[in-house]
Parts: sequence; structure tokens; C-alpha cells
Amino acid sequence: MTGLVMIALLVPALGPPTDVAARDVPNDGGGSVAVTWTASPDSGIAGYYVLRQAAADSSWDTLGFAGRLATEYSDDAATDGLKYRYKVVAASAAGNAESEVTSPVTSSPQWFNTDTTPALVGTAVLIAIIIYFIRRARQDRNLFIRRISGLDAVDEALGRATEMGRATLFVPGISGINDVATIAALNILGEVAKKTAKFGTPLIVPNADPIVYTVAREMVKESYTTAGRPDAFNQDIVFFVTDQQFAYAAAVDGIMSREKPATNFLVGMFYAEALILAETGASTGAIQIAGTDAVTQLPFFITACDYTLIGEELYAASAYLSREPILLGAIKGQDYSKAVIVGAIVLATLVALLTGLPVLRYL
Amino acid sequence: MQRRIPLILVLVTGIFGALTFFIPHRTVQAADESMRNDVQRIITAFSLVLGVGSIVQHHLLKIRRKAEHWQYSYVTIAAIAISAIIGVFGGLDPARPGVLPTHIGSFSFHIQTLFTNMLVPLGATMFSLLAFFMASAAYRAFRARTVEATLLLAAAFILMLGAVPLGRMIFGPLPSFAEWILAVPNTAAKRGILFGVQLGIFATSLKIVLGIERGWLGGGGK
Amino acid sequence: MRTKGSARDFWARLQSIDRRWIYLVVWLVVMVPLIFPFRIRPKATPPVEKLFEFIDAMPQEKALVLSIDYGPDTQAELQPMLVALLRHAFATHHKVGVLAMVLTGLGLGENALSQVASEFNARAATHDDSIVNGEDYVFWGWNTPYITVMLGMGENISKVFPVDYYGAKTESLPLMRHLKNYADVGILVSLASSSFPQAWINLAQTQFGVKLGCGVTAVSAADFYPYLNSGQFSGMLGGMKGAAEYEQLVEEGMAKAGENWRLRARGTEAMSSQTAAHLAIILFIIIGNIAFFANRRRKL
Amino acid sequence: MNLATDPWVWLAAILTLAIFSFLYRENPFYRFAEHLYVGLANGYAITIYWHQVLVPSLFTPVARNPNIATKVWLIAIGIIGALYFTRFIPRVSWLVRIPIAIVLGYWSGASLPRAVDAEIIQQLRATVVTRAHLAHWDTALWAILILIGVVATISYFFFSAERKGALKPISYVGIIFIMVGFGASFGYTVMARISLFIGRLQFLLGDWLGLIK
Repeated sequence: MTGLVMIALLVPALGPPTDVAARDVPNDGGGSVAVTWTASPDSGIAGYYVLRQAAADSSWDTLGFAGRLATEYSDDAATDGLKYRYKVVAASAAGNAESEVTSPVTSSPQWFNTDTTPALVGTAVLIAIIIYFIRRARQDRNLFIRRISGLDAVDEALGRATEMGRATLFVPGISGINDVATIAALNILGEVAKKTAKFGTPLIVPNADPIVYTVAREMVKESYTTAGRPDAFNQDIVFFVTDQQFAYAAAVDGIMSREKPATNFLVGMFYAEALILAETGASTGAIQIAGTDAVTQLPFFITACDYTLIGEELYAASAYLSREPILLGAIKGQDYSKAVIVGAIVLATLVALLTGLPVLRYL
Repeated sequence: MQRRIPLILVLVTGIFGALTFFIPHRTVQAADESMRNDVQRIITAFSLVLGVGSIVQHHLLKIRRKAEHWQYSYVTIAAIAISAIIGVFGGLDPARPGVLPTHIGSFSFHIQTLFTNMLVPLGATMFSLLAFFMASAAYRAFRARTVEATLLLAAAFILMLGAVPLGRMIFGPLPSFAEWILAVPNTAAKRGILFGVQLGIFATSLKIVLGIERGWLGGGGK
Repeated sequence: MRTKGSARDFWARLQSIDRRWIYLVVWLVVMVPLIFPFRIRPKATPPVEKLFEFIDAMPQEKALVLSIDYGPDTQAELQPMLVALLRHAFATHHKVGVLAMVLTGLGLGENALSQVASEFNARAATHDDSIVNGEDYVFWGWNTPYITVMLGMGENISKVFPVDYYGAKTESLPLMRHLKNYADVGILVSLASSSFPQAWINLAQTQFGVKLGCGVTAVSAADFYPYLNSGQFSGMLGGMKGAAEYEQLVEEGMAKAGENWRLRARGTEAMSSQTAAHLAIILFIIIGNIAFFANRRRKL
Repeated sequence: MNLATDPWVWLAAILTLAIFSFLYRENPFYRFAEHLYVGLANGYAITIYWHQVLVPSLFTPVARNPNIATKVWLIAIGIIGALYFTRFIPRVSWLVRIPIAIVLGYWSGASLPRAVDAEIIQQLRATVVTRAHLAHWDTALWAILILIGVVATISYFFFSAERKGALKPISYVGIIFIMVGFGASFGYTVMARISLFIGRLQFLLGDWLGLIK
């Protein structure tokens, strides 16, 4: 009697996975087939082996192993255009159970990812708004942009450095040229350099990125030429230090405490070194103007610096200082894009609450 | 030509960079991968030579002029030279040694040894200075001068108190209140700022690709 | 008159006190508790308690797997968690498997294992009490890419790590006979300074249903709460505070079992420093404001 | 007390103390450590770029890859990279703009759809209040509060009009949210930063001096 029970336990009729289906993975670069199935009714299984048979071939290859809770497997080793059939084998310590074989399927690549449609529409709308306002700015030179608080401080701070006969330090962040904050910082540097050239105050620009260093050097040189002081430009103004965050911070701290600049600009992209620089600068008594779009570092600049350009104000400031109508037009375009976003949030909320439609699915 | 070629290049590479987002086709993705892994990485590697050239030049100039503290410039130059020689010729992976021996007996001076025992402690210590700077910044700046400053102060105060056992002793729900501040007003403010920042990034990137933003060419918008 | 004047001076001077006094206070309040530990007994918060109780109640044959997903830069917060979890597992006679997802975490794993093993072995009288490599724990080491590791461990752990950290053939270790794949794992705890815990959810949990816990830095803890609330994590340790609370629970648990060892608890010690430093900064802010208002009233 | 015997531990400890000495004042020890640090960081960067970029991605494939097209392609990239050196030759120094243009153009273009997709659309979705939020009073209230905070904060950064009329109170609400958020971030970070210092002290007192085990 016990013997019979034992045998029954040892050779259970393991339920195979059912509804096994294979289809080409949509929106991909090709070479993938998605295999799906309904789980085996037996809870004791360890997982599933997925097997594949190429049309031209009679043998089955084991592709891989999926966990007991998995109901899908992606075959990423398919050759586009070839026909494949799949089957899934439930595996347990006691034995295996094979599913039925799927109908043949081929994988193929796609030229447009339909999942990115909202991004495509959004990108197109934003491009249209911004280009419209840039074009308008070309015709109408009097687009209104309000003054940005903190910008008046630039002249005041530079004037102070001149009076005290001390240097101005400009830190253009520690990120690369592909960071927009860096671009904004370089634009501001261009304007600051024109003023230091005019007033004859020494300027120090240490860099943490070699490409930013090259661009910054050209910008400062150009500013000195524009200000009519090409003679005042020298090799020592703009230099590279290191691309390692804290080594850079150590060096700038050293410069701050040895040269004691009257004014520090900390403008661009910053990470944890933000407060190290800002506190050291505060301890030397410098006037400090900071600006960054790094949301995590803004609290520290706000507490340790005299003026802080918050997020977008940094970009606006760089446009405002240059007074370039096209740049002002872009700010205007950003403003209207913001209005569109606020409108979209409010509208979507109203529709969602009033009608109960699944609005988020369409965003 | 000196401006037109770079401007055509930003337009072409910019359009390419934007389109790859929408096109999953293998051919395009392979080109994108080569752009990221080969083109961008190799170009960046070359740019470092410029950087190192700049810092060496900077310190040589200091030495030549006998500027203040010029002696220390020797330290930087020597450290660059020695560590670069050890690193380039001694190998990066201790398991695959290069042509230069990196130990004398049991004493190792492999680049990874320098990294672990010099760069890591130096970096960690610079980083830890923040503990002090946060204290002094809080002392100076957290004064209830205006309504805004008071809110800044109060939020920081509640978060700090909520993080230590004492906070719970003073007022039971304090830690949950601290979490609420992080989850609600903090999220709202950050999200609001980020919308503007992302739009700014979008507009600036667009201006660069279209050749409207030309500051990076070095000098003015001519 | 004079006294009043000097009081004014006092507040004015306090308002613009040399910042180096502040640095000195911070230095001392952090250092003194490290040398002369005083113990604040933190009350365990629910996420920590849940993880502790889960491991405590785990069946004897199920193993605890610890994944070192951090490097030396965040070890101040995460290493005490690793040590406390190892102690807990050994004290409750659970088998332990350790792996590293971050290469630089290997040395940290080795340190913690040899430290905790020698703590237990110093008090062991019999072979059963002692902690032996390959029998009571296994250190699989590191492998890459992480997707292959996380999925492969569901099929056969010995295949993912053919040799262990010490160079032994994994399959030949006695412990591995009962630790074939996730089915033998009671819970896997990912100690991480990055987003590895999410990867464990996406790969190991959704496919194999393995129970997960996590230990993360204080800064990133907020990112993981949603997974805790949804039950995907069976418990969570956040930052030094989480480590300290866990150490406390382990100590209490061992005391209940009659083992009063008073082991070094780095998280708890650091928590004293942490608390002292927080209080110092809070006091600074209060003093700064008193000085500010005292000064302002004088001016009015 | 159980002093370390490893010379590297001593060196690490001395460098650690040299950096900490900056808290008192700038001094020769800090100055030495700072200059050493900058030098080592650059030497290490050279090592990394050499072994992890130039050798595996350029030199080895150019020497070994049998595919001529790949070789030509990589050599071309190498030449573009080498254009950085034209900065030292005044007559052709404008050529330095070519590699910069390729880096800048590609990343700017790549960020256009990604900024919209990963940031703007995702954040927008997260901000919309739906009926699912109304299930509990607290989720409903907080979702509405976040929506108000987001709109107010955005209006604080509206540059096209003076802060007058309706914009004035809305942007004031915005700055209130911003200040509370910043204060919270500050307070939240304190703990992690103190942990870093504790880590350094554990190294000095433990690994070096052996005062704590």
C-alpha cells in the first residue's frame, strides 16, 4: 500500500505550461521573439526551459531558463527572417512536462517605436513654440522679460573686487560642455570677463573639464579683445585643474584661501562639492553669486551664498546679460511652454476627475 | 568656413542624436552605439591631453615666475608624471601586470594601491568636510529674518530632529511629519523647478543644434 | 550700564563667532562617543522590525543570502548592517550565502565574515557552535553582468559562481548541497548604495518569487519606501539609524537566548555620534537665532 | 592602543589629517596634500583613459581587427580627436571646434526627445490628480497640494511678465514651497554627511591608531 503511494508521488503527472505563443517583439531593432505561456498548474516546479527549433533544422535548442513565476521569455538570439518554433518545458525535481509547439514566427526590426509617440508629439510642440518666439524676437526687438533679481548683484560684486584690488574667481561647474548649465555658465563668464577686462581686475577661471576649459579660454580671450584689452589676457586666467570632483574642490578651496578673491561666481552644474566651495568662499569673506540647475545642491547655495540663481533663472540670466534678442525670444518660448504644461496638468486633472477617463494612458 | 563647418556638424550630429531615440531599427541603433562608445569616448580621451597640458603649463609658469608658493608646483608635476608612468606602464589590473614592475618584495606601488591608499582617503576626507560646513552654514544662514527664511529653517529643523531618537521622544509623530514634508511640499517644489529646468535644457539644446546658440565657438554670437 | 553693554557685546560676538569653534564642537561631539561609547537604545521602527522578525522566524533549512551591492565609499553606513545581519543569522543557526555585485565590495565582505566568524568561534565549545566556511557560510565572490547573475542564481548558484571567493570549487562545499538555487533561500538582502535592490525585484523576485529585503543609505531610503509599502521588500534598513536599530534587535534576541556577549555595534556607536552631532547643529541654530533676535532688539 | 604597521595606512592617515587641517586654516600641509591630490588625480585619469579607452577602443582594434572599414573608421575618429592639438597652432586653431561640435551636437540633439520623454511627460503624469487619488482623504489632499505646489513653483519662474496682479500671490506660494523643500533637503542631507565624517574618524581612530577595534 505504502509502496503504491510512493510510486504515485515519485511519478506525478506534471502539468505542462499551456497557451504557449510566440510573436515578434514590437518596437525593437529586430532579432527578438517574445514567448509567452500560462503557468503550469503545479506549484512544485523549479522553472521553465524554453526551447527553439529553426525551420530548416529538426533539432531543438535549449535557449534558457525562466523562474517558476515567469510567464514570458525573450529570445534575443533570433535571426531576422528565419522561421522558428518554440516550446516551453516545466521542470521539477521529479520530472519535466513539455508544452505544445507554437506556430512558426519570424522576428523583424521596426523603423519607428510607437511607444515614443507622446515624446514625438511633445518634442514637436515644444520645438514649434520656441522657434515661433525666436522668430518673433528677430522682428520685434522689444520682447519683455522681467529683471532677474540677483543680476544687479553682478555689477555690484565686480565693482567691489575692483575697489578692493582683488581678484574675481569664476567656477563654471564641474560638468562637461554637453550640460546646458555649463553652456549658460560660459555665456555668463563671457559677460563677466568683459567687465573684469574693462575694470582691470584679475580673473581666475579653474576648470574641471578639458573641453570646457578650451571653450572658456576662447570666450575669455574674445571678451578681453571686445573690451579693448587684448593685452590684459594671459595664459594664467583660464586653466584646467582635474576632472576628479574632490581633487578639484581641494584645489579651488586652496585658491580661495590663498588668493582671497573679493568675488566668487559658482555657476554651472555642481554636485556634492557645492557646499565645500561655497562655505570656503564665505569664510574668506568673498561676495558669492551662485547659479545652478542642480536641484539637490540649490539648498546649499541658498544658505551659503549671497545671491543664487535658481534653476531656470540661470538660463534666463545668461540670456538677459547678453541682451541678445534671439536668446530672449527663447526664454519667452520657454515661458509659453510652461503655460502649456500647466494647462495640460490642470486640463488632464479636470477631465480625469469629472469623467473618470483613464487620462494617463493617453499622456 | 571656420564657423560654418562646426555649425553644420552640430546640426547633423544633433539631428542624428535626436532621431535615434525614435528609431529602434538595428542599423540605426548600431550606429548610435558606435557614436557613444567609439566616437564620444575616444574624442573625450584626447581632450584630456589638452587638460593635462594646461595644468602642467600652469605650474611650469608658476615655477618660472617664482610666483607665491611656487615650490608646491613641483609636487603636482611630479605626482602627475610618477602616477601616469606607474599607471600606463604598470597596468591597471593587478592580475595583468604591464612592463613596469609594481612592487619591491611585498611592498606594492601599483596604481590601484595608490588609488586605494591615497586618492580614496583624500577624496573621502574632502567629502567629509561637508559635515563641518553644513554645521557652519546652518549656524550663519538659518536665521528667522523673513517668512521665507523661517520656513527654510523650520523645515530643516524638523528633518534633523526627525532623524534622531530624541525627535520621537519630544513629539511622537515628528518622524512621520518629517517624511510628509519630504514627500509632499519638497516633491512639489522640486518638480516645479525641474519643469523649468527641463524646458531650459530643451530650448538651449535646440538653439545649439540650430546654430543659434554659438557661445561655444568661443566668443560672441557673430 | 557696563554689564548691559557687555551682554550686548556677547550676543553680537556670538552672532559672528569664528566658525572654527563650530568645527571644533562638531569634531568633539562626533569623536568622543566613538572612543567612549555611550549607548542610546534606539526603538526599532517597523521596517527594521519586519526584516528582523522575518529572518528570526525563517525555517532552519532556509538560507539567508546577503548581496554586497556597495563599495568602500558608503561602508560607514552599510557595513554595520552586514555585520549585524551575519550575527543574526549565525545566532539563529541559519546558513548564509554572501555575494558581491560591486567589485570593491569583495574586501568588505571578507572583513565582515572573518570578523563575525571569529566572534562566534572565540566562544564556541563544540563543532556545532563554531562557524565554519563552507559549512555554515559560503562567500561566492563576484561575477558580472548582474542580469546573468540574478537570473542564473534561480537555476543553479554553483553554475554562476563555479569557484568561491577563496578559490574552492563551489559545488564541492558541504553547504551548497542544501543551497542549490532561490528555492533554498529564505530571504535575500541587498545592501546597496545604488539601485541594485530594484534590479533584484525586477529579476529575482518577479521571476522566482524570492523574498527580498534591503539595506540602503539614508539619502536613498526615500526612494525605496514604495517597494516596502507594496510588500516587495519584506523589510528595510535605512542608513546608520537602521543599522543601529537592527544591532539592538540582534543584541536583545541573543540576550533572550542567554548569550550576553556585548559585541561591538558600530551602527549603535555611530548613532550616538550622529545624534550628538544633530543635537549640536540644532543647538547652533537655536543659539544663532537667540543671538540674532537679541541683537535686533538692541538695534530697535 | 594598537598602531597600524602598514606604511600605506600611515600615509593615508597623514593625508587625511592634512586635509582636515584646512578647517583650522590654509597651511603648508594642506597645500602639499592639495597639490599632490591634483597631480595624482590627473595621473590616474591618464591611466584610466589609456587602459580603458584608447587601448581597447582604438589601438587594439586598429592593430588587430581584420575589418578594413572598422580600421579606417577608428583611425578617422582618432584624427578628429587629435584635432584638439591644433589649439597650439594659431593658424589652424579653429579646427579644435570640430571635435567640440561633434560632442556638443550629438548630446544636445540626444537630449531633446529624452528631456521630453523621461522628464517632462513623466513628471506631468505624476502630477495629474485622478479618481484613484480620491480613495482616501489623505492621498487626495496631498495629491491636490502637490498639484498646487507644482503650478505655483512654475509660475515663480515665469519671466514674461512682472510679478503683479494674480501672478504675485501665486509666485509667492511658489517661493514658500521652494523654501520648505530646500530646508527639508538640507536637513535630510545632514545625517549622511555626518556619516562620512564618522567613517573618516573610524579610519583614523580604528585602522590607524587602533584606539577602537
